[in-house]
Amino acid sequence: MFDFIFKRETPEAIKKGNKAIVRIQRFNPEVDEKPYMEEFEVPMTPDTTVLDALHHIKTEQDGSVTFRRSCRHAICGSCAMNINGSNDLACHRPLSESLDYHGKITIKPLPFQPIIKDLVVDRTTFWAQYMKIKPWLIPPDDIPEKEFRMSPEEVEALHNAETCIMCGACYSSCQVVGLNKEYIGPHALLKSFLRTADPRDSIPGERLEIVDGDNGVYRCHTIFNCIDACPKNLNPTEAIETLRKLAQKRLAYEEAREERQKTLNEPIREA
Amino acid sequence: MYRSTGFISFLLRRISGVALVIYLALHMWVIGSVNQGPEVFNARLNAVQTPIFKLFEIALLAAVVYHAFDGIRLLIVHYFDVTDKRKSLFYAAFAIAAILTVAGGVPILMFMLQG
Amino acid sequence: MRTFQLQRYSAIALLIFLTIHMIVVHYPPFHIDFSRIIERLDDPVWKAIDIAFILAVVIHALAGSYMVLTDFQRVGKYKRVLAGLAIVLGVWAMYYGTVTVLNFTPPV
Amino acid sequence: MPNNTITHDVIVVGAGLAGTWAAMVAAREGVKDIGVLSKIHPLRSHSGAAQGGIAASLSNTRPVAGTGPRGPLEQIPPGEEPVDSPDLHMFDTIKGSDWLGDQDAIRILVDDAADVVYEYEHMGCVFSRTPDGRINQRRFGGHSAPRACFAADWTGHVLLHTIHEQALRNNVKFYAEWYVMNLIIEDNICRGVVAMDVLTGEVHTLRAKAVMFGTGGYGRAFKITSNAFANTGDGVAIAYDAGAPLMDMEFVQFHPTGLYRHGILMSEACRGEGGYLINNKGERFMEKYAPDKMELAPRDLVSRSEQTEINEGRGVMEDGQGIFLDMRHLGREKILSRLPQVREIAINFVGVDPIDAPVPIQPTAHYSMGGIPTTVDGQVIANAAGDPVVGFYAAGECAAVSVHGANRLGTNSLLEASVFGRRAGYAIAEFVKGGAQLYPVSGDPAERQRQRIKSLLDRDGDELVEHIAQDLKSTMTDNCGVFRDEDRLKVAMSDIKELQERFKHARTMDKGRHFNTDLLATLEAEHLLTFSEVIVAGALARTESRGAHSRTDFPKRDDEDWLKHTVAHKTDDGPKLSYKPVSIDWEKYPPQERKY
Ligand SMILES: Cc1cc2nc3c(=O)[nH]c(=O)nc-3n(C[C@H](O)[C@H](O)[C@H](O)COP(=O)(O)OP(=O)(O)OC[C@H]3O[C@@H](n4cnc5c(N)ncnc54)[C@H](O)[C@@H]3O)c2cc1C
Ligand code: HEM
Ligand code: SF4
Ligand code: F3S
Ligand code: FES
Repeated sequence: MFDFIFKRETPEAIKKGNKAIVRIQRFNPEVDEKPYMEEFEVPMTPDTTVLDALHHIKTEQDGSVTFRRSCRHAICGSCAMNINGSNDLACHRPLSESLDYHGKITIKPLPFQPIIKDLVVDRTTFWAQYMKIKPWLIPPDDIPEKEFRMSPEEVEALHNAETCIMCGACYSSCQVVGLNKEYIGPHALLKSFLRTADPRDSIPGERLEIVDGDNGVYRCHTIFNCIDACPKNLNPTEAIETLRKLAQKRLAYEEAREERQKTLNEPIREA
Repeated sequence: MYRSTGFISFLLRRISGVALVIYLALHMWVIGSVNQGPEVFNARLNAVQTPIFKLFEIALLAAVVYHAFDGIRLLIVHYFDVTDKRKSLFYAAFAIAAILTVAGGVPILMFMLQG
Repeated sequence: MRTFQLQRYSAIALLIFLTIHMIVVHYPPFHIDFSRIIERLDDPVWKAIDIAFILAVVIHALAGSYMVLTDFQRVGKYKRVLAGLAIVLGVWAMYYGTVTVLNFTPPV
Repeated sequence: MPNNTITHDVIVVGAGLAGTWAAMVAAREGVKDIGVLSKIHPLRSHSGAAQGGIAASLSNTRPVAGTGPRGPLEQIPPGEEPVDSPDLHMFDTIKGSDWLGDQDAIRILVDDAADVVYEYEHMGCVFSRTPDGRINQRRFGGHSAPRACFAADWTGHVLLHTIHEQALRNNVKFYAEWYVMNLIIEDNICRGVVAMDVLTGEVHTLRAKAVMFGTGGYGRAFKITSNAFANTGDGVAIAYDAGAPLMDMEFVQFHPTGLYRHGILMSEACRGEGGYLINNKGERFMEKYAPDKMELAPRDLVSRSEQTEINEGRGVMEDGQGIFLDMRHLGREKILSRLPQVREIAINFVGVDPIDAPVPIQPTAHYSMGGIPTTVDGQVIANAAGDPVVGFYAAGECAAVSVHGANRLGTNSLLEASVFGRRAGYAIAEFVKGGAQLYPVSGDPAERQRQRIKSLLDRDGDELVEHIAQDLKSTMTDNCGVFRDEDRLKVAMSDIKELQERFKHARTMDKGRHFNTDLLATLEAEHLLTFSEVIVAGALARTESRGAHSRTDFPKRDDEDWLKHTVAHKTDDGPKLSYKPVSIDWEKYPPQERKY
C-alpha cells in the first residue's frame, strides 16, 4: 500500500518482467512450530498464472510446497488462497498483475481456518455449515413426466447463487467467521438462498427456519468482504438480505410457494 | 486480513457503539442524581465538566455522528438493493460524519479555550 | 422479534429522538441552561417523549452489547445468561430512568 | 484381519457424475452402507468443468424456418412436429463413433437420455429455459438437431453439485481426499481397495461386497490438455494392474478449441452458438473439410483440419501453432448470456475479450474413449469373451461400454456418465441385496502399498519425477497425438519404455507423510506410464484410421480387419492385445462412409 514511499531498487529481470518473486507462507505442523515466509524466484511470461508459478516452484524447486488445485480454470474451487491480502483463485489470476513494486507476490492460506500444511487449510467447519442448511433440493411429491416449468426469469434469478463453486474465498474473508465458526457463513447462506428461491423446492419454510437464527442471517454484519472476495463475482450479501426479509414473512412465502407449485407443470404463459 | 471499507466500517461501528454504551451509563449516573439533591448532582456534574471531558465530548460527538450515519447506511443497505455501491456509501457516511464532527467540534473547542 | 429487528427499530427511533434531543438540549450551543430543561420537563408530553427516548436507547444499547458479546464463539454458550442479564438490566434502567424523569425536581 | 481395515457394502471410487450417480441410486434403492472415495473433494471432480451441455432428444427447440443450419433457434410450439428422436440421436452417435460404438449400449444411452435429464431437473438442476419454461437446447457438433440441454456454459457444474447434494441427502458417506492405490481382485472376484488418507498419509484396506470405479479420464498423459490435474487415469491403471483388461485405449479425443498454449477448453458451445474458425489468411477453412457442417463437424474431423492448417503453415500466433476462434459476430449480448464463463476464461488466460477480438486456440487432448470394458449394467468384463469380474463395476469416462467407439460426440459423455452411472447403481443395489458376500482378502494388501510408498520416498536419484512425467507428455503429444504413424508410434513406445526405467530411480522431493501431494504426483506419474504404454500399443497395432485414431500411413478406415475393439491385458512383457467384436445392428445401422 505504501510501496510508492518505500520504493527500492528493483532487480533487472523483474523490471523487465520475466521474473517474479513469490513469497509463500510455509507451515508443516509435523516439523514447524509456527508459520514462516519463504521466497522463490520464478520465470514469468504475460500469461503465467499464480497457479503456474506455484507449480513451477513445486515441480522444480521445492516439492514440499503444498496447495490444492485441480481444474485450473476457476470452476472446481480447489485453489482459493490469500494472495496479497485478499482471497482469490490462484488459477485464474495473472501473475504479472499481482506483483508489487519489488516484483513480489505474497501468498498465504485462506484465513480463519486451521492450516493443514502450507496453503492447505482444514475446511471442516466450512462443509459442516454447508450440510447444516440442507443444500439439496426437495421437490414436490407430484413429479411430472417431463420437466417442471420455470420461466427464464426465474432461472435468471438463481444465477447469482447457482455458479458458486464452494471455493470458500468468501467464508475466509468474513471477519464474523473469524470470530465465530458457528455462523453459517456466506457460502452456505448463498446456497440456502438458491434452494429457498427455487420454485421447485417444497420446504422453503423449513429452510428459512434454519437460517432465521442467531447464527444464521442475523450474525452477518454486512461487512461485504464476501462480495469483494468472490472470484465468481457473486453477491452473498444480497442473498442474505433477501433471506432476512423472507424469514420475516415466512408463512406468506410458504403459501406463495404452494400456490406457485400448483402451476409448476403448466407452460409459462408468454407475454 | 481483510482491511476493506466494510471491515473498517464494522470496526468503527463496534467501537463507537460500545463507547456510546459506556457514555450512556455515565450519563445516567450523572443525570439520575438530579433527584438526590443538588450537592450530589453538582458534584457529579463537576466531575464531568473538566477540560479533559470537553475533549471526550468531541470524541463522543464523533462517535454518535459516525454511528448514526453508519446506521443509516446499513438501513439503506437492508432495504434497498445497493450492494454495488457499498464503497461509495461508506465514504459518503464517513464524510458526512467527519464534516458534522468538525462543525460541532470546533465550537466546543473554542468554548473550552475561551473558558 | 429478534435482537436484530429490535436493534433496527430502536435505531430508527433513536435517529428521531437523538435529532430532537440535539436540537432542544444542545441548541443553541454552550447554554446548558437548566431553566430550559426545567421548563420542558414540566410538560407531560416532554416527559413521555423522554421516557420513550430512554426506552429506545436502553433497548438499543443492550441489544447491541448482547450482539457484540455473542459474536465471540466462546461467549455464545452463555447466550441465555446474557439475555437474562440484559432483561434485568433493561428493566432496572427503565425503572431508574422513568423515576428520574417523572420525579424530576429542579435542583435549586 | 489386518489393521486399518474398513468395510462397507459398496465402495465407489470417484465422485464425479458416474460415481455419485451410482452411490446415490444404490443408497436410494436401500443399500445403507456406501462409502465413496475421491482423491479430491467430490465437488472438485472434473465433471464440474464440463461446459457445453448434456444430450437428450427432448425436441424443445428447432431452427427458425428458413434460416439454415446455423441460424437462430426457437422453442417448438406445443403440438407441433418434434425435430428430434432417440433414433436420430442414435444414428448421430453411431456415425460419430465411426461405427466402433456398441449399438446395444448406444440404444440404452439414447433411450434413457430424456429420463436422466428430467431426473436432474427434478432434483434441482437449474437448466436454462425456453420462454414457455422448458429446458433450453442448443446445437452441438455432430448432432443433427439442437439436442444439448444446457445451463449457460456451466452445465457440468450444476449437474455435479445437484447430484452430489442428492447423494448427501441419501446419507452416502464420502471420503474426501482419499487416494485409491490398489484394487484387490482375487480369483476374478473383486474384494476391495487399498487407499491412502491423504491428510494423514495412513494406508487402509477397504473391503466391500462390490466396488465401483468412476475415476474419470486420462487426458493428463498429454502436454496440451483440457483435463484437470486430477485426470491422471489412476482408475484405468489400477484396474489394469489388478488384472482387469482395458479396451480401445488408443482412442483419445482431441478437442479443436483448447486455449492456445494452456489447453483450457473453450466450449464447443462457442461454435454451437455460431463461432467461426479462421486461419492466418482469414479464411473459414472448414469449408474445405466439411462443407456441410462446417465448424460443427465432429471433433476429430475439426481437430484434424486445424492440425492440417497448422502443419501447412496457415496457423496463427508467433509459432504458427494456433488457430483463431472468432465469435465477434455473435454480439455482446449473446456472448454475455450464453458464454459468460468462456469469455471470462479467454480474458483471464490469454487476455482476449471474445467480444472484441478472435481467441487463439489449438487442439487439446480432451476425452478418453477407452477404458475399463463393461456391460451395459456397468459390470466389468474380464476378457474379450465377456466374462464378468464378480463385484467389480465401472462407469463414466474411465469405462468403455462403449457408446463413443472411436470418437465421442460433444454432450454425450455427461450423458454417458449419468446414464451408466445410474444403471450401475441399480445393478449394484440388486447385486448387494441379492446376497452378495464379503470375500476375505489374503495377506495384507495395505502393507504392500506401504512398502511401495516407502520405496518411492526412499529413492534418491538425481532426476525428478516431474521431469519424467513432462517427457512422457511431450512424447505422447508429439508422437501419439492428432496424427500418428508407425515411425512416430515406435518412438513413443521406446520413449515410454525408457521413461519407465528412469522412473525406477526418480526422486520425490517431499519426504513427509501427511498431505504429501508430491507423493501423489509420483503415484500418478507411475499410473501415467502404465496406461500410456497401452495407448501406444493399441495405436501401433491398429493399422487403419478410425475416428480419433488417425494414421497418416493408413489413412482409410478398414472395416474388413478393424471393426473390432482392442482389449489389452497386462503381462510381464507389456500389454497383450486381443479383440472383441462390435455390437452392430446390421439391418438398421450398417457401417457407412462417414462424411459431414
Ligand atoms: C473441459 C471439459 C469440458 C467438457 N465438457 C463436456 C460437455 O460439455 N458435455 C459432455 O457431455 N461432456 C463434457 N466433457 C466430458 C465430461 O466432463 C467427462 O467425460 C465426465 O464428466 C466424466 O465423469 P466421470 O464421473 O467419469 O469422472 P470425473 O468427473 O472426472 O471424476 C473422477 C473422480 O474420480 C476420482 N478419482 C480419480 N482417481 C482416483 C483415485 N486414485 N483415488 C480416488 N479417487 C480418484 C476423482 O477424485 C473424481 O472424483 C468435458 C470434459 C472436459 C475436460
Ligand atoms: C442515531 C442513532 C443510532 C443509529 C441509527 C444506530 C444504528 C445502529 C445499527 C443499525 C446497529 C446494528 C449494527 C450491526 O448489527 O452490525 C447498531 C449497533 C449498535 N449500536 Fe447503535 N445506533 C444509534 C445510536 C446508538 C447509541 C446512542 C448507542 C449507545 C447507547 C448505540 C449503541 C450500539 C451498539 C453497542 C451496537 C452494537 C455494535 C455492533 O453490533 O457492531 N447506538 N446501531
Ligand atoms: S460465493 Fe463465491 S467466494 Fe463464496 S464459495 Fe461461492 S464462489 Fe467461492
Ligand atoms: S463478509 Fe460476512 S458479515 Fe456478512 S456481508 Fe459477507 S457474510
Ligand atoms: S484449480 Fe480449480 S478453481 Fe483453481
